[in-house]
Amino acid sequence: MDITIIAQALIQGLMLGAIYGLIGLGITMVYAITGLLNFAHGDFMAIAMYLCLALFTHFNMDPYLSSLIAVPALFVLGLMVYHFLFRRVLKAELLMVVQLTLGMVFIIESSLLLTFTADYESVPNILHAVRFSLGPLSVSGSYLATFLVGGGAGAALYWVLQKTDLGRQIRAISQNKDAATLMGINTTRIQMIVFALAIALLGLSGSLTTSILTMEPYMGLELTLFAFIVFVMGGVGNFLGTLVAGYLLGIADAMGSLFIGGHLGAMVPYGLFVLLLLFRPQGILGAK
Amino acid sequence: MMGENSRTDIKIYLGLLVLLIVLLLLPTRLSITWTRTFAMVFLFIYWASAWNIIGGMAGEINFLHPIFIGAGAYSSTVLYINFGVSPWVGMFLGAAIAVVLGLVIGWICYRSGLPHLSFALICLGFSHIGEIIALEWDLLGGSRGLVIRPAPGLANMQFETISTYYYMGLGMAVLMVGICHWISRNKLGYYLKAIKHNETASAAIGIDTVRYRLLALAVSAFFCALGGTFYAQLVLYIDPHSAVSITAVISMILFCAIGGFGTVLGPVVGTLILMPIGEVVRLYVMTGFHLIIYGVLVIVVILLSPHGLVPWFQSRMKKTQEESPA
Amino acid sequence: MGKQILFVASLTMLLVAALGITPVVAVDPVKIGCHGAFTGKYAAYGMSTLHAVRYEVAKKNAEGGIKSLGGAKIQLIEMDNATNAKDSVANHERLGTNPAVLAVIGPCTTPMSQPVEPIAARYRLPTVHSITTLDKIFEHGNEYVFTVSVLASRYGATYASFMVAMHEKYGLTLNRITMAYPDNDYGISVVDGFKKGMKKAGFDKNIVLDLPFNWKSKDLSPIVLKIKAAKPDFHLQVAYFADGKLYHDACYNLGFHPWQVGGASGFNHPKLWKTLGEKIGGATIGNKKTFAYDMAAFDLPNAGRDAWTKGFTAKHPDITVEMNLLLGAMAARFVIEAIEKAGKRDRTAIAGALHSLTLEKDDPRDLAGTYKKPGPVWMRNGKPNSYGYIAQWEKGNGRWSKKTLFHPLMGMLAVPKAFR
Amino acid sequence: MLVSVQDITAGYGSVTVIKNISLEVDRGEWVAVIGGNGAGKSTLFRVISGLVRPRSGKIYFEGRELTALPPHEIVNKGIIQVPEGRMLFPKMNVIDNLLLGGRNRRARNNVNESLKKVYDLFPILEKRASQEAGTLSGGEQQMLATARGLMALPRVLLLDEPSLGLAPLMVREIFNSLQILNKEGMTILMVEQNVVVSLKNAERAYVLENGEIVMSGSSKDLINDDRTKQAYLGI
Repeated sequence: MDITIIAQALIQGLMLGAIYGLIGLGITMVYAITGLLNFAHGDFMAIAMYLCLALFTHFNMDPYLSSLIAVPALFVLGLMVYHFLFRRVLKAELLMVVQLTLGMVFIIESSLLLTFTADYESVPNILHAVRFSLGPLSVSGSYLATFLVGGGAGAALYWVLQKTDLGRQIRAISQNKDAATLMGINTTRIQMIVFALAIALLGLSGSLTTSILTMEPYMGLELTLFAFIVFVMGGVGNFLGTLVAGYLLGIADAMGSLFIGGHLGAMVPYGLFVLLLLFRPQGILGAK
Repeated sequence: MMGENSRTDIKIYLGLLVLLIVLLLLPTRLSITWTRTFAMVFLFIYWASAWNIIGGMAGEINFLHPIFIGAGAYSSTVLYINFGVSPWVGMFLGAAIAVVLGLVIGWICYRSGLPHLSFALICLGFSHIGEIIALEWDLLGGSRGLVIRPAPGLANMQFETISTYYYMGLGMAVLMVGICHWISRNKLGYYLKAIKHNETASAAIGIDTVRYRLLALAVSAFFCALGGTFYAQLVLYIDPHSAVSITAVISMILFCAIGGFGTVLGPVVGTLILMPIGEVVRLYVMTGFHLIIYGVLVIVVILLSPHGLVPWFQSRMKKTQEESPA
Repeated sequence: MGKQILFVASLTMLLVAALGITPVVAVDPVKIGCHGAFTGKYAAYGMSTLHAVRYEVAKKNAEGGIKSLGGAKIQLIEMDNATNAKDSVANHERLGTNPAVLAVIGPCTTPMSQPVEPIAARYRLPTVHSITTLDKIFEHGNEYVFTVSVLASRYGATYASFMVAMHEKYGLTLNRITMAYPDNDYGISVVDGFKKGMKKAGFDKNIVLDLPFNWKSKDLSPIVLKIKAAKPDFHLQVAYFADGKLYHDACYNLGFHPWQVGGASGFNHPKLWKTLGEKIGGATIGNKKTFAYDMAAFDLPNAGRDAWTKGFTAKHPDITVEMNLLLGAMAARFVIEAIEKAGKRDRTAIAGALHSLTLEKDDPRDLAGTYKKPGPVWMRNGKPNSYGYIAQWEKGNGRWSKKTLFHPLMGMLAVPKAFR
Repeated sequence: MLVSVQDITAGYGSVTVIKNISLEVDRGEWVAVIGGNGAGKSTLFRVISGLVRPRSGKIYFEGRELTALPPHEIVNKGIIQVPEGRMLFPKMNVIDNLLLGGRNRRARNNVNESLKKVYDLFPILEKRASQEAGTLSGGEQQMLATARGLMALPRVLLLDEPSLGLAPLMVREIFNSLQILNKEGMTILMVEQNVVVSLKNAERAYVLENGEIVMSGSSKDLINDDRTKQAYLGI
């Protein structure tokens, strides 16, 4: 096969991988600090995307502009969900938490269906029809924007964690929650903020991808599964690993459909995940 | 302590007996659709109980069951359609395949000591791969699925009246609950409980954790697969979307959660409450709304009684007994 | 005295009122079932059908109900199968065992339609699918199962005859033909029909790329890269809405605009422009070399459909009139007409009436405009007498619309833009 | 009284670990709670710090009730626990650990002075400042844990098993430092299994057995008590 085709598919895989990584980051944040597994993760992104859709249909607002509304809105939503639901199940069995979030999945998906109908939707943004070329290779503006923002969000997160007091508190809680409490850290507050930040990050991912992914009310669970896979592949709780795993999965996806195709090609990312986990259970960048 | 427990148990079993008699007489009063719905309810009690052995009792987030159900449904159906083999025979081949698959996947996963989440996801990965195999393999009908032409007869596991399916489903559910009860009172049940509570500690006191988890998984897989055949013969159609479906296992976990993970009666109570409610809402209130009701119910139950309804009920009964020593 | 008069008067009034009401009450309503995927993955299709069916039933009732049954009103029993086979079967059985239900519209889409076929036979329940395309369902010759949609194989045949016509009439080369399609029942059946058609014309050896893809994929760039690398003279693309959008996006990004014909909602859904954006849509499906398969030729004169659309839009301004909606309406119309024609509450008679329904050329009852051959709506083997069109997107009066070019029975109806 | 614990009962799930415990610590005092493994010493500390809610009973600090406060507020009042097993943040360097110690409301503005002070007390920590806490030796880790506690400017320091798992030499070094602190006026409440060391250093002690206080008194009296001798000192 022509090398430019492979290179082009590689680029496309990277772009797609940035989306997976961006969604996975939120899962990593929440897990690191609360130990919670949120199966409704992807559904919050669906909420953000439908919010952008509503703003587009009623006010003709560009999704990039809508992110200024979607991000704070999802932050507040995250605060509320944490305060009213998650806070109460922190000490429950893991399976119960899983079940609670699955309950949320049912509620969100059905509510989206009843509000927005099941029609497929997608909202073009200002960069959607812009194309950047380099020789025989090219990439779409909205993909590139997502790629850059994804990387930027990763870098910003890294900076916050390493250089700020909030970051130090977050790391402290993730390493030893009781000790962090004994340092006078208000763990409940920090957990709530981090959860809300993770949801707000989905607000960002949602507004960035309205032109790339096609919306439908049931899209959430699939996104969640991909986010989980990325999260585990990267090494549970490892931020950089999550991003890397996202890229890897995107590339596996692209290569699978380029070289194998069909349903068998779609099996490649899952196969990669299963193999990796069996031979390196701690993930790509996780420590043993 | 022991006496109190058995007194509570006797009350529960009396209640169950009454319920069973009511259920035995019910088809004479029910419309065909409700009879079918209840046949499905019993199948889900059966499946949820089978899942509960590995999921609830051993405390795993196990999503392998779509593979087991698919193995049962596809094996018997392919044998029946292509070679005329009776589903009564085919179901055991399906169950054997499910057990082998379960043991192989289980052995690979347990041996590497994966943490809960990784294990759950790897199960999902395998289930997804199973679905793709069903989609790709022409023998299994691909995405078009397999249609079983109706040919009622005992040998074909197809019945003229739905109430026969109803009684068969009821029998399977009772059998499964009995098996779960037996396991929970037995060495396997105690070991699983220990493993759920603390795997390292269980290994330290000499329980071969891998062996007992595999045993539980094999039992669970075996019975799930038999249920798969029953499903195929009830609906007379299977496709990857319905027979290797993650949604079905999510429902099973949901029913177990409402009733109480790891308890013998949890799956029964959860399924008997949720499925008929869902059906009524779906048919008479508002379509699409029943999932919202499911969601709200599960959240309310978990917030009010984090261990499910059956443990809550048991602790209530215990309390009233303590209060009135008579 | 006064009291007595009052008493007699009120008694008389009551009697008159009762007499006045009784004839209306006496006619039991006619029950029709409508079930399909109203929630779940395929809800978009199911809801389209339901909207149309509700509208048709309400209209018929407002016009005085079924006249041959003494003006009996129609009562619609709606049931959701949540896009899963087991609920679809349960629904169909529920409707089948209710003797008051005379016919059923739906369920739409193959995975829900296939399992109910034996049930329709068991309960002799006339079942009219709206957008069920799988040939296999109709090959058993089941007298009770119908569809108003074009069958998947006939989609493929139409693509083939269009390509051949382009070759013969306009000299388009067909040395390298490529095809990409979702590897599910629909995609595979369409391509089977296409290959058969090409074989008949002697072009089957020129198919250089046979590319099934996963339609749930999040990115189709690798697929487009492969097609591009095959350097097609003419490309066949089968796509649903979501993957269709991804396909067009990828084509635009990779600067690939081949001669191509495509089908299903990925090429003909009115919403495509909104989701793709003007620029990308214009560069790909709006270019001179792209053709779309359509089951409703909106630009061809069709008095029946125009009237219907007008009536429907007045009542539901927010619902887009598209193919699935029109097919749902047609299914409802045919069912109602068959009950009217049968004149009795008997399922077998209604099924017979459905079989005997005929359409003339340019029949106003044909909302989609796809029944161009005069004759019965349903052929002996249960297959519908329907054909789709090949259309081309054009911009005129500041908006994009489809211009019908080709019908398999009538040949080229207009000159493609590239040759004008 | 600086700290006054009254009638505390607490446990986990259906298990009761400590029953009706009362004890008091005065300003500047060094009080030890001694007892064997599983006697409930750590649970007692977790209750005082607010990590575990007591089933009944009350805790007062300077006459004000603490029992209903969240743990971080208790820290802000100056009740600082150095937990059992050190509970350092293993993937952070020494200085980050220390800074986290000094981030409560009272200590926040004095971080630089406190840092200087703990470096004076434990010079080795200054050398290891940029090393990850998880890579320190056991003794260094205990020093870091104590230093981290001191960074919080404690008004009462709760030490949970400071000698656990340390070589005798290291134990002596740690306790020397604690002596210095106590002389300077630091109030210390300590739980220890090492009865000899405890009684040698603390002024008073409580003896905890199976979750109940069975004896209390000055260290001198306890050392000479026959029962303590038999049960704990092995004489």
